[in-house]
Amino acid sequence: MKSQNGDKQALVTIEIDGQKIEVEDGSYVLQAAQALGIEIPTLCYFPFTTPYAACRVCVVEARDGKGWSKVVTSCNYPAWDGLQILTDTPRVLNARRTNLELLMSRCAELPVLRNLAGKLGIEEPRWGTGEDSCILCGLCVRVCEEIVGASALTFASRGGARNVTTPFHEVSDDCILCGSCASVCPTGHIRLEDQDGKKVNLRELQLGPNSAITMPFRQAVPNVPYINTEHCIHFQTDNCGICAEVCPKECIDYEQKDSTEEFEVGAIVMATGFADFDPTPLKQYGYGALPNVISSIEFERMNNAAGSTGGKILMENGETPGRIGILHCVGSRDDDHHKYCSRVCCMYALKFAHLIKEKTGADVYQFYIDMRSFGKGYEEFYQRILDEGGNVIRGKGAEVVPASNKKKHEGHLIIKCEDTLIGRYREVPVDMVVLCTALEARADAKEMARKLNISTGADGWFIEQHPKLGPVQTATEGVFLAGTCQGAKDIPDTVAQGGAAAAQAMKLLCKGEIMMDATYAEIQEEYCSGCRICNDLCPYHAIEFNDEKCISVVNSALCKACGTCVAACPAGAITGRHFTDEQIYTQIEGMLA
Amino acid sequence: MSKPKLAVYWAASCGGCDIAILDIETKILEVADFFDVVFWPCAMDVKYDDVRAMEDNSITLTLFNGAIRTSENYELAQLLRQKSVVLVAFGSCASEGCIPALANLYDKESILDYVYSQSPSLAGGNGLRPQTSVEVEEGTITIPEFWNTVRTLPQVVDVDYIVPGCPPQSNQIAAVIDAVVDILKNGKPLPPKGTVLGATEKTCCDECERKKDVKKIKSFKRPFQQVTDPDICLMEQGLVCLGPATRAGCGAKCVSAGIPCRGCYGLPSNVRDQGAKMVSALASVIDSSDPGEIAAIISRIPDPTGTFYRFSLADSMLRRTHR
Amino acid sequence: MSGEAKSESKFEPKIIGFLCNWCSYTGADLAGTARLQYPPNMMAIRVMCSGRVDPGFILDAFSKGADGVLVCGCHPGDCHYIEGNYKCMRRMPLTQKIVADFGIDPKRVRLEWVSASEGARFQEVVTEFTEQIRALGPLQLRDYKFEPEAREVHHVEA
Amino acid sequence: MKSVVIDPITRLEGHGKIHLFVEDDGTLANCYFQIPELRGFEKFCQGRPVEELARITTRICGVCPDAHHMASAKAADAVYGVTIPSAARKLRELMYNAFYAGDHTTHFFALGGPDFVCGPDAPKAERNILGVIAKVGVDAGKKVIAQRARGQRIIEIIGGKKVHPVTSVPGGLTKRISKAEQEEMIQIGREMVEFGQFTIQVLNDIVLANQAYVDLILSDTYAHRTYNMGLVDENNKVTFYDGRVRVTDPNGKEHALYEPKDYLDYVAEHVEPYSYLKYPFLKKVGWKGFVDGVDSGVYKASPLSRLNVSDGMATPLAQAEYERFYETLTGDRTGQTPVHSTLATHWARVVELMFACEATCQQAQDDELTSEEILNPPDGIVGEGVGIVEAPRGTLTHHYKTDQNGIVTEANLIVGTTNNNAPITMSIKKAAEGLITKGSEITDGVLNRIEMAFRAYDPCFGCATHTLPGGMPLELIIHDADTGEIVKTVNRNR
Repeated sequence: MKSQNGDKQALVTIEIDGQKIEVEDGSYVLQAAQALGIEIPTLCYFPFTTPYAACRVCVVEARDGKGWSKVVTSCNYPAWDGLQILTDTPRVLNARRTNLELLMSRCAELPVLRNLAGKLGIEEPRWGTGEDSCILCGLCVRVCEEIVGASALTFASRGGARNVTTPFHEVSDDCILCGSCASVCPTGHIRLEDQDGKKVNLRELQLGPNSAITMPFRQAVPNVPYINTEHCIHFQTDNCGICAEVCPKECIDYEQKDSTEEFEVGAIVMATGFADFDPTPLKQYGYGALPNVISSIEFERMNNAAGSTGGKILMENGETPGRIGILHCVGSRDDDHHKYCSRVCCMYALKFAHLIKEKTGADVYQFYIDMRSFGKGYEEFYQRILDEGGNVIRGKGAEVVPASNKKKHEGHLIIKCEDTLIGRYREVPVDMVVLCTALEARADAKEMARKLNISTGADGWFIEQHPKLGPVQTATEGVFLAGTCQGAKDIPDTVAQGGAAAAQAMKLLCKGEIMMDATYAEIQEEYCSGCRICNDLCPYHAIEFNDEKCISVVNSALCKACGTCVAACPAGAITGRHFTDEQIYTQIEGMLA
Repeated sequence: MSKPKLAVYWAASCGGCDIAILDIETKILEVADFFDVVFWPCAMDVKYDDVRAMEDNSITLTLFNGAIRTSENYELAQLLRQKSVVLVAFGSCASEGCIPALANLYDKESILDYVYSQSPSLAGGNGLRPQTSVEVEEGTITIPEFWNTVRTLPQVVDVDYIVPGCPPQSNQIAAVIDAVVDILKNGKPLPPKGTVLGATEKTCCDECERKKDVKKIKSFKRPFQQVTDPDICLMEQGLVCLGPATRAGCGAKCVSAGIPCRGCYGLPSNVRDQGAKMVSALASVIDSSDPGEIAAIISRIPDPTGTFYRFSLADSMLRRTHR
Repeated sequence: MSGEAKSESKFEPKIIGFLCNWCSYTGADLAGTARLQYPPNMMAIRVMCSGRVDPGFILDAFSKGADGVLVCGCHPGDCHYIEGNYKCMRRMPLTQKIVADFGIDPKRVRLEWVSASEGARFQEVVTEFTEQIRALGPLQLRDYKFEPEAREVHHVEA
Repeated sequence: MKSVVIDPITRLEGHGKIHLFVEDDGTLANCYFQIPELRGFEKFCQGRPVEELARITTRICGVCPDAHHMASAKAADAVYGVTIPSAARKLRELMYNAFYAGDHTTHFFALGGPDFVCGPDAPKAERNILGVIAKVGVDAGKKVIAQRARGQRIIEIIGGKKVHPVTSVPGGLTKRISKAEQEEMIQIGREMVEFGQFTIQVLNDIVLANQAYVDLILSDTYAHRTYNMGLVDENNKVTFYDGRVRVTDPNGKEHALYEPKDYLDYVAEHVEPYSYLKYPFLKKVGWKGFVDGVDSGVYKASPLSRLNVSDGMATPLAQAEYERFYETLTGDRTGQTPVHSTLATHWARVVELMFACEATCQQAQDDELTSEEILNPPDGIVGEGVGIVEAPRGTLTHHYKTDQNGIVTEANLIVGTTNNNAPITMSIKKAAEGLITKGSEITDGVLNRIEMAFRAYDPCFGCATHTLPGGMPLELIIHDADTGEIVKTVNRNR
């Protein structure tokens, strides 16, 4: 904890409400009290900034035990040896009430003040009730200056007109939009808004603010927090560093850098997964433009107890939605985007419906092309959802528009679609729309494929050696595929394929040797003179140059027997097994004989 | 016992092969000592009748250089085959046609026409052309027929061994002679028929001292267009070099002197057509995948056929122009 | 077959086709299973990749009596071996230059891209090429083989 | 009438054939000299890149590839209108002189030598290099072999390859010379000069000491009063690699002095139907048939003619020998009076050999030889060029025309021996007339003397006809023209 002036002080003994405690000479009474677990109300105290004693509700009575006594603000009253503090004498409580009432005369309706007033037994403040929401504690100003180091906020004017603002009441270029001021403001007076193209940093998905240091999610492996450097104040201004100060194990290391490690392995299992289709281009659904239009993964996140809302299903205004629409096949089964079916959406959409009912009782509307409930127990689950009263509409959602006249029950958004079962155009009002976005191949899949000399299909998924005979093998011996990097699939299939891939890899490792395809190229040492023409021709980098012998060598484990090097070898030193010159010339002769 | 008999004959050749034999220097005296040289027109006087008179297979070893260009060359080839136990196609002309076989890119008529009707220094073209048989007032005089196609020795008679090179390098000739002496003196077994003597199974690159790296050719250059780096592979410097598709044995003399190989030591054992193989190799390392750019890069190779088949045209798969 | 006389009317060209295993050969297969008729003049030789095709194969085919040579590979970018077909693409123009210098019409050599799914295209290519070769007529290799008896032998006196 | 065929002729590089018609009474009716082969280099040079011709035309002749390499390189320089760096020029010239030193040695001792070292009437078995060695001693024989090796070694150092050098390209050379290599060449140069002096010694002791031979030289049998042609430097001294072509008439008066590029104004070629080899003649004088004299365009281009057209040699020892040569044969040491005796060519060759050795020795010492500046890559292109060097067997002309890409569209070659085609024919006829007379017995000696007539030219019909040479035995067949049956066969056996 910070003491008044950083450096170490001699220890002194003070007594708070009869309990003795040793503290650094000059450290503040409030800190000592908090250490003893004695509650002293405060609004403007923040342990990392200089105490300012602005709100004055932290007053206590100080005595020397020899008759001297005085009411002081505990947040900035330094401890001295023999000091005695009393936190709930009538004199103290009186002072607190008076101070609180004075604050309320400025801004009465703040929950935080009302709350405190209740505790102190104040019915109505004596000097009227103000409408303001800022108690002028200036904590925001101090944080912005002392911690963020931006000094983008300041007090302006005097007396009644005094207020906290940015210089000249304009959006400040010094402001780094870190949101610290908002997060420390005791009254919620400061709100974050996007303005003049300045975007407020740090939203988790579309779901509102989050801190720059955070756990990825509850089940994350490794389950440790990470710093989002582009949003962390320290990485922008070199200030703050609060996390490092509070970490008892001193785990925070701002100097840490990414590093590349090399491993020698006998087999590689590719389980690089999929990427989530970005629905922004589908303007008709208003993703990113309309409030409460979120993607399925965002909904999952919201649902997660560890997520941004702690598992509550909420709209942006914090209310619970009454009607939720779920649009299937967003980006899937769509000629303009992905022709394939993403295979998982139907089922998780049904799961959403179930969870929503469970958590909020809201009405759920599913808009689907076909309900694909293949697989064990899936169809049964579908029936169950129908029994639970989930609404399913066969017809792809055509458009999502804001509701024109907001009568309460009508919700905020309208989903337009054609119900192909009843053959009617429908507009369904909802509060929230969930888009079941497609699974797609990762952007870097091609690059990875090149690295491992395996190939990707037109849609970017890695291609297996053979759909039936080599479903987890690849064109490269020893490289296997597991899960959605090979194609969209659900968890059971992914787990099954992962098992198969692992088994294949184990097979290699246990045997300690690999069975080769019999067709590959060989370089006959006695004929190779190391001209190195073949070296760069092999797409699989199977040809290496042996510097001592000055000859090229084919690594038959990598060779795929295309024969390009065989045709190119000017010395005829390379033989393409099963497609030798001898064989081909003989065929030519035979055919023309 | 009598000495083994040696014959050296030049058919359609430039004489370079014989000079190369003389270049084995004092070793030539050993040869004269070990062999009974029965026939060597360039060095001594002997006539056909002597050869005809010999028993079949009475000549132990015949080194036959020169290509088959006229019926006369052909007749000598047949005669020497008949008289020799071992007939060796000696040098590039005999084994693959060599540079004079570039004549196969034209036909007899166009050659005669140019030399006797077009050539700029001709005195007012009296239209005269040499004839195989001419009537002069005193009688008839003849000259042999000029063939339409240059042939290699193996194409017209059965050949036992080949000594490549234009000309074969003296050190290689010396080595071959040593080997022969060893066989004759110490009864060493003959190498299998068709063996290439005085060369190795590797290619020119094996003897080339230049540093070689992977090859990516963006543009071809001609030998005089740049001062080449003496230590780096000529092909990597954009020059068309046939070294990779040429049998080793010459000592890579040309390339080490900064001149790209043109393939005089002939094709390696596993190659059937030197030019085609070089086309395949060279084109493969062109650094482009755009048809237009590829065409542009290739157009920078002047006279591909005359280059890739500089020495091997007569022995190539297509042998001559078929226009 | 040098100089072998064939009457133009019923001249049936001999064509050697080099088909890559993954695209063109499969394409040919497809043409077959789809019962797509194409001329029997083309005799197919399967290679794993068009990159395996050595210009020597083409020259050899001509020297042994082929009237045309067709090389088929995967479309650029679709090569099963990533870029084997590009190597073929680089060799072909130079090969055609050489062929032309030997007095053979370069139109007798053709490179085509046929994918495994293009049975119909394969049929098209083969038919069209066969007709082109038919139009060019038989390839006559002049003075190719050595025929000593055909020559007036010059006798040295004595 | 009887028909006599000498086919072919030996101890020359190439292929020649002599056809004699003899009257029944044994006198000569007529004589035809034929070159029975051709291969058309000029034709297939078309379509080749001009820079490659320096390595293609070498295959015209494996005996003097260096001459073709140089002429071709110079023509190609001209085609690209480029001046080569002086270091490159010096290297080329050094290599060329070294080549001369070797080539003249070969001819003097191995080809022509037997005729006079051993003597014209020596037993045929001795009339070859071995006979020469026997006469001059085995050590001398080894000296000769060593001398050839020296020439070849310098060619290898500068030209990259002993037979068929490769390093000349338009703009200069592709191979630099190391200090060590120069040291070696300097040493070789010194040894060459010693050998040159040794050769002169042999000439004195064996040839000039032989009155019979001297008489032969002076005899009219082998004399032709023709024009002479040769390359001269700015001081009208004999030069081989580069210079202007000088032509003098039978009386030694200058007929022409021209730059290589103008050769077509001075030289033309005549065709006879019975030989593949054309007959060059002086255009301005004209073709009058196989006759000599001021009015006949026939000219010689040989060591002898080079001495005749020049005002001397550029090196001391050679100059001394030059003066002795003329003093002995014409009494005029300045050499203004030309020598016409064909057989004097051998002596002239020795003079040139001496010069070549001295020149090699001098030029090998030049500091500039090891310079890095050996190639001056051309930028533009002229599209036409003529290159002339003095080949051992006569003035060698390469003339190319190319397209803008440097691809040859036309090539014309007038090669060393070709120049002497007519004189050789005349020499043979004259010799035959002198030797085949009424009732005379045609002996091997007769044949040999006929051969000597042209052997003096050191003819290389390989070059001359751009044919593929094939030296063959000499034989003389006399058969009855009417019945065709063989009357008599004379031939050289060993």
